[in-house]
Amino acid sequence: MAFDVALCVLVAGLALRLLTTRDLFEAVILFVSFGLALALVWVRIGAVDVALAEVALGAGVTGALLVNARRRLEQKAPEWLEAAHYRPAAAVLPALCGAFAGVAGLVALTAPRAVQPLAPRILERVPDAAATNPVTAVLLDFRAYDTLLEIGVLVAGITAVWALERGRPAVPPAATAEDEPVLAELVRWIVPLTVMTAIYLTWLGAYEPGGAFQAGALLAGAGVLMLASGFLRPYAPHSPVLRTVVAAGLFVFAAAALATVFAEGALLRYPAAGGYVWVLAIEAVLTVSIAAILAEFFVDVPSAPQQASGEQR
Amino acid sequence: MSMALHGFALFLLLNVTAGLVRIARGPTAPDRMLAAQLFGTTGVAILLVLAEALDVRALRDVALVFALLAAVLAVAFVKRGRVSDHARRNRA
Amino acid sequence: MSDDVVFPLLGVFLFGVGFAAFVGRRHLLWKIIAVNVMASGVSVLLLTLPRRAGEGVDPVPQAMVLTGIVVMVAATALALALAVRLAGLSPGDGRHRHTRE
Amino acid sequence: MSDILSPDVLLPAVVLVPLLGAAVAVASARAAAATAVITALLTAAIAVLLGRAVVAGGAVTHAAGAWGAPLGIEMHADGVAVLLLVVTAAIGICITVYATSYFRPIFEDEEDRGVRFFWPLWLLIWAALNAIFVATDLFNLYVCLELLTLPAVAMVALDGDREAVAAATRYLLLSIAGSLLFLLGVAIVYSGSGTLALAAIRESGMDARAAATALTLMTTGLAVKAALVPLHVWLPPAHAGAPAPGSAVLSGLVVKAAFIIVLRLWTEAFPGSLLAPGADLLGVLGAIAVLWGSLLALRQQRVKLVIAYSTVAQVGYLFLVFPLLLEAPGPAWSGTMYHLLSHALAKAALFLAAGAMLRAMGSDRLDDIAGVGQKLPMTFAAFGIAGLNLAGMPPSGGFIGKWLLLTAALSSGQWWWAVVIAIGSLLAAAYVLLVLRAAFLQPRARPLRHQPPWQLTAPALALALLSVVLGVWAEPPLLLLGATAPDLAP
Amino acid sequence: MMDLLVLLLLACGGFFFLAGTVGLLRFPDVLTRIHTLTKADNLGLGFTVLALALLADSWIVRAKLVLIWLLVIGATATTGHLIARAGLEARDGLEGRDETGLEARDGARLGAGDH
Repeated sequence: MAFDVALCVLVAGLALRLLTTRDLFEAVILFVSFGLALALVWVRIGAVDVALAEVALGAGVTGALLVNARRRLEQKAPEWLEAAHYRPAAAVLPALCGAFAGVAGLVALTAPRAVQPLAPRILERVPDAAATNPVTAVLLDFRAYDTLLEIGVLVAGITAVWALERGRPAVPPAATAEDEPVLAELVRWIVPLTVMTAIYLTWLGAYEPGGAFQAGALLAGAGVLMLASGFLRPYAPHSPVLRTVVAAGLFVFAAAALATVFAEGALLRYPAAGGYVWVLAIEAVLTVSIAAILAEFFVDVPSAPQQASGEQR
Repeated sequence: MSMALHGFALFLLLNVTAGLVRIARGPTAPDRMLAAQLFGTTGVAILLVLAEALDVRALRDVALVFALLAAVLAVAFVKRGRVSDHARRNRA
Repeated sequence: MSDDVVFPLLGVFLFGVGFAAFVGRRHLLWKIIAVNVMASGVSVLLLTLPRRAGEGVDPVPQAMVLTGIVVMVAATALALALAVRLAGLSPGDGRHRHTRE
Repeated sequence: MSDILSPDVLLPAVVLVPLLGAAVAVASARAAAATAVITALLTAAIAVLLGRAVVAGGAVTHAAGAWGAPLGIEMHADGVAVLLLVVTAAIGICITVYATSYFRPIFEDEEDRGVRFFWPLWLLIWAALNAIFVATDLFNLYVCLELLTLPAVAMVALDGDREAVAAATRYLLLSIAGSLLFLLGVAIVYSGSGTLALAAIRESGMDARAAATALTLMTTGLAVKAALVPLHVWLPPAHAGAPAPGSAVLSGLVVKAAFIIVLRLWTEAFPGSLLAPGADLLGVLGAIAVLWGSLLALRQQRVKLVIAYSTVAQVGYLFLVFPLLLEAPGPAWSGTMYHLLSHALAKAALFLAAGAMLRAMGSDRLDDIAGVGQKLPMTFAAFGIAGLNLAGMPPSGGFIGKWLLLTAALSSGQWWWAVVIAIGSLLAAAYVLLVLRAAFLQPRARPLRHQPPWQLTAPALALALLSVVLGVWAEPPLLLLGATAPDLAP
Repeated sequence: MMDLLVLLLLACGGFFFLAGTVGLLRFPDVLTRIHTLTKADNLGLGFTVLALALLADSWIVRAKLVLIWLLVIGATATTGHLIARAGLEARDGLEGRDETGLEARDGARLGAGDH
């Protein structure tokens, strides 16, 4: 269909420009646009859950992360923006790597599909799982163990970022509505709506596209909006509240896993009666933890404006 | 009607593709921000149209999320994208 | 029919250019962007390769891609934090622990 | 309700307990150290109990969510897995004890040494290692690898000097790229076989060309993480730059985890017929690694760098298994695993000893440790004993591993690998002696800046002695290994 | 009849989206581009939403459509305002306009890169 071809051309073009441009700010904007165009690809493929996550992350956290990182680089090391850093490596190796990937991909493209695919077998069993949305059923029931480890990855990421940012500067004073009347108005409307939508998406995840990741990423987007506009003061780097919220998702999920091992004889095998409640409870905690972690990535990577940058340390 | 909606979605996509040229051309950062903004609004429209055309309700939720977060990048850019004291000192 | 080819081709393309840019560009931020493009390519392939005409999308790759996206965000955030930290350190900073005179 | 000590509980618990510990350590900085010690003891106890259960009753499988493969994910603990879990537990206990003291500031200009981040990172790494050892599912392995990589990278950067941060950055980026190659392989396998369970891939009748492509992609991706020459460049600065307990985990265990996955892909997931073409290439790369890594280790001026380059060389030995497996599967398999286990213990001991030198002298340069051998007897005893392992001398576990590999090489008529093994051992002896010579034979001893407490010396010595125990008390482990030797019949 | 109306509304929407893009590409500077873009695109989205609202089968869907439209208007108005302020300073080239907390001049210049 023409739409799909046009979409693919658009995504491919965006990727090419994104990877070849020498302007960091352009790259940031292109990267966000690339993510949004990709979300349309997911829609066309029929992966609405993925589209939702891509949009929530791409429009909110990812772009903001890059904007911030760019600014900090300019502050700390303006020479990173100079020509020497843009010198490409010898062209042979990249060409080889690209060709290697291309050949591998083409082999994959032309190879026959599985004789006995997994999808029908999974879909057949979804009614026995703890959620009717097949994707949520896979994430929180069939392959819940993966999801548990993945929350571990997020916690590892934020711990790692914290470890790098030891002794980061004091947080800036909060902005007030007088400083930014227009922005304040927007925040006043958007944030409650975002929170409501996030709750809706968390609940919806059991039946339809949605769930903890999407809701968490959306919530994190609102957090980033408030942090960036200065209406939300970041928590002190190692505030017990923040750390507890960050760790809560992993703790609750792992504890549930251990409890089910004892009570039900298998890791994250939910009780026959209340599987749905378990999933919803876990998802609710995960949503909050994921949101806190993603927003905290934003706080930490760039942290607050520094008065005397460059001289510190 | 489905044909028309699909056609409209394609039109919007081509429209946004053309607009993206502004990202590459710049010349200033605000110009690029604008082009991203165009992508945001049109993206919402495309999602809504596809939701109707493909009869997938969930796409409206995607559009809703899109709309809710439309301002984040611009705010981050304006409030945190500004450049360092270092650059200012060099200029002085 | 062409539907079944065009998206996987896009996936291969994204992975290939991402890989080439990862090796070819020296600037750290572009390396970080390049791995993200590679990841997008893999995601497209994860979702489209197992697909057959006339079937819905397999939920298992969707779950895998969701997991992969979240993992990539964590990795990207860490990579950016490292890049920023690296930019703030001049050669020889903090080396006393290994080469105390 | 299940019995707490039944293997069906122990198997998932060996992953879940360190994860829970990590969550608590993240939430509370004050309780982090105590949490880590308790978690370490618990995890080690679980590993040992699981080991006993497997020795007594055979391999254990746990189906997460009770779905069973291919719908869900299974964990599987056989003889090899249990040996890996127990060795990891031994190293884990020692590292935990060591770290309670290592991060304490002793020099006047040291501020925050980041110990409160060390604990959660370390527990996450432990959880990831255990999860990898019992994994049976391709995508599960991918997630485990990421759970391993992120904290490992942070560990490298923990000390915060520029070289370490640069090394960590390079490690992370290469590692992500490697993960993505792996993931592309996963996509191809899933599309072609309709399953993610390792054992089921072989039976799925997957197209041979696609299988070979996927295997190539995944092996390349993992070779980055296992630091196989020529993808090893990130390793020495990263392992030398991390704080000593971190280096011990990274060099002793993290690198091996990637190798274990390669080995299991080649022997379990894909048919043996795919083995032949690539095996010699991997063997050649391994041989280059042995020689090149050892030669570079000889030229280093810092103890930690010597040990780090030695890791490049010792990883090379592991990859010699591929050309040997086809002709002499028994000794090749046992020898490689034996080498892996004893090297894990020895390498951890070496890094812990180097860390003790670093704390004692404020430097690990060969010039700066000149003549201090007698003042740090425990530390250098650990270094020397662990060094025996690298050189493959009896009665160490390294001797048995290398002996079996030599046997495999000679019995299959591939004498050239035997030559590589022999030269590599000689070179290893040389670089270990280089350090010992500096410490004992050079006269001008500086005063110790700090007498390392027992927490810094005992763990290193314990691990070094354990690597010898592995050499003396070899029969039970060898029996366990023999029972799990892969079946490569095409 | 209904279909015709929907098509008409879609055509109007398309027209305004097109106008927005043309404005973005052809207008001389940031400020004029902002004006055309925010207004035209919001109108385009408005007509599209109207068309879809006619096709929708429930009031919940219609409410959601309108909510999305209002959100986009709010977001573009705010960001347009912020970008305009940044763009204004980029054009005026004033030094250190710190009372607004903005130094977009630098952002603009760096953003312009090496073109």
